[in-house]
Amino acid sequence: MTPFLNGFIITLLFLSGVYAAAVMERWSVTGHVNWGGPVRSFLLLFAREEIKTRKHDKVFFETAPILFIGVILLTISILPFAPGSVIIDLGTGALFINAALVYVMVALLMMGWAINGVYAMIGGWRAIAQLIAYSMPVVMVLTATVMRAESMFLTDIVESQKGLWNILYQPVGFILFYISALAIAFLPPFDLPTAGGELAGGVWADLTGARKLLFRLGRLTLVFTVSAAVVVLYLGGWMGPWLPDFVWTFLKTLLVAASFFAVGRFMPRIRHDHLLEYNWKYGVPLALYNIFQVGVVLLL
Amino acid sequence: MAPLTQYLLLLGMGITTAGLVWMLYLIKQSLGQTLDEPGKDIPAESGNLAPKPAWLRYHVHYYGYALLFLAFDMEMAYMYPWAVVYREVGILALLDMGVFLMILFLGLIYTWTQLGLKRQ
Amino acid sequence: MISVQLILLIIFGLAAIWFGWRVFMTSSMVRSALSLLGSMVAIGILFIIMEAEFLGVLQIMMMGTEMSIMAIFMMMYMMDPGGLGQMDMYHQKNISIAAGVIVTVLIVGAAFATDWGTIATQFPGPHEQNRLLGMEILKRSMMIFETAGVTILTGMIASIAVALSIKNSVEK
Amino acid sequence: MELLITALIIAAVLFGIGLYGALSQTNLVMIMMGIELMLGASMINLVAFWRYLHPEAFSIQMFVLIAMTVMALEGAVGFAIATQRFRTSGSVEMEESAELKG
Repeated sequence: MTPFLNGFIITLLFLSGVYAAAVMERWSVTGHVNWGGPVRSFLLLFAREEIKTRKHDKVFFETAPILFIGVILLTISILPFAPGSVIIDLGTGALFINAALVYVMVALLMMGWAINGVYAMIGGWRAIAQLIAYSMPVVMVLTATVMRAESMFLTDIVESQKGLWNILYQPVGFILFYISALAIAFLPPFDLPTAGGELAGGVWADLTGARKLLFRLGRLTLVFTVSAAVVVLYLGGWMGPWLPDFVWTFLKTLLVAASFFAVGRFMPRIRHDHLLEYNWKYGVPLALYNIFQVGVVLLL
Repeated sequence: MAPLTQYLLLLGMGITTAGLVWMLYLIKQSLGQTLDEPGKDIPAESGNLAPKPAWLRYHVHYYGYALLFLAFDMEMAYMYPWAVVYREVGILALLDMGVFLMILFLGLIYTWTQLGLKRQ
Repeated sequence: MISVQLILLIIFGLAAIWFGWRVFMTSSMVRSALSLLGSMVAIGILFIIMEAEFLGVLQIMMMGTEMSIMAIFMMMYMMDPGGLGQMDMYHQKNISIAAGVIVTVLIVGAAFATDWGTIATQFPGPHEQNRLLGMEILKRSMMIFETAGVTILTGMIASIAVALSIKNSVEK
Repeated sequence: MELLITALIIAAVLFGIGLYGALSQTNLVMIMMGIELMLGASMINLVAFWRYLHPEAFSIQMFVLIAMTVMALEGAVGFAIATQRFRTSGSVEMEESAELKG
């Protein structure tokens, strides 16, 4: 494939994936599938006036949305859709995913501080609590996939799953990564920074207009990105019979994103101290066990 | 692709994103100004008007985890290169990292016994 | 010859210096913590530009968490984290400026005075680097790596013991 | 050559700023920020030496990892001391810590 066609296909897949995620998010809230909904809410937010809170921190108020959406786009650019269809195949891809997604939470902290409102500020700290909670298990399970592939190239990690997908090879790792992916994207059971019910919207509470639009768009992109990461790392990426390879990646990604939203519909929100406690008391030992298991199986 | 080209591409993507966001801001600005109404710019606080700026001293309840995390986090710096060569080296690598992780796990257990793993 | 690498090095070096300068020039605590984050990220990008990709990405990742934790600790301990009161938090300012300038000039002088010999042109690519670093950890620097583990354990125990002991004894 | 010199100059300036911060600030957490800047500058130097002088010596990269570890541990222990000082005396200003003098 020529690079131009390649980039075109990736952009198209990406845009349609984000649109589908938007439709699914509405479905997870209202229970109806409404294909025109995202367009309407886009126009609504685009036309709405921009209210800036009094005495906001100007620098962070302007840069936080850019940082938020920027790091997510950088992450999607290193995830492979098919052997040839990857914008940048980075030599430290598996680490880069983790490094970029840390900055999602930093952006939330910045925005929470910038607004100068109590709810937003508490939302910002909870973002860091969530980061502390999920970061360790994510790193450890990512290492286990790297161990199997003997390389940090994401394409190599997909190739290493040729015989057996990682979801079967390291089921504990998959479960931990799946839960952590929900926490990375701050989706409903773990939507502490932006909790609608108890924090009145948290970090997003006082945003209107373009900044709210950017955060909503960034969140949808983030959901698509982490689903794609789950597919690449655990569900065999582009592998599958009959269909072209990028179609397989896309379908699996949509399936994972749908499951994310479906889980959020039926789960109660978890308190941030409980999240920290469960992750450190059970998540870290389980991740260690996962590494040990993968290590022993690899040596046999 | 040469590594430096890749990094330039990443940089270009970042700059493009920033440019697009800036264009969005410009378009928004050209569409109209915000009306200046009393009480509009005060952050939401459950119906009341927030009396003071929110930049005060707060107690952050998870600082025990934060301290543990700062130290525990460093383990990943050694784990990634280790994972890349794991198969090549074999049983020696497993033992090495086993010892290393056991040492760190002792720290986790110590924190647990010192009641660090709860809301402070 | 002015290469792309040199231009990038200068741009991000200036960014690192500017952010580093902002750390001490603002009275808003969270701003200074996040400026330090900016400086550290710029240092990480410098590593990446110098083609030590693993170290660069690692630096960017570690500092993201570390500096945001620093920001929340700032909010816990400072009287005025927003910098609304414009408090003066300096002492011995002139001596410090003199020390900083003298040390900088000395190091720059040393950098210019030294004969650095030939510059290497051949170096391993990113993946090869990861592999070789892993080999270094497991073969030659194995004891250093285990010692680092013990150091981390010591740091963990020290910090937890210092931070929580009085609190626990009061609660019991 | 100019690449190496540039990197060294950047590191020198950062080191100077860090030293200025560590000496002039009265606040424990701000002093730690100065120290972290100095460590960051030394890491730039190490990476520049690795890349431009000895690309085959991976003990230099190992050294950078150790420096990063020191940075994180310095952060953890520093925050712990700050917590303790804040709990016992209600502030982290270092000028008020005169009772620590020998």
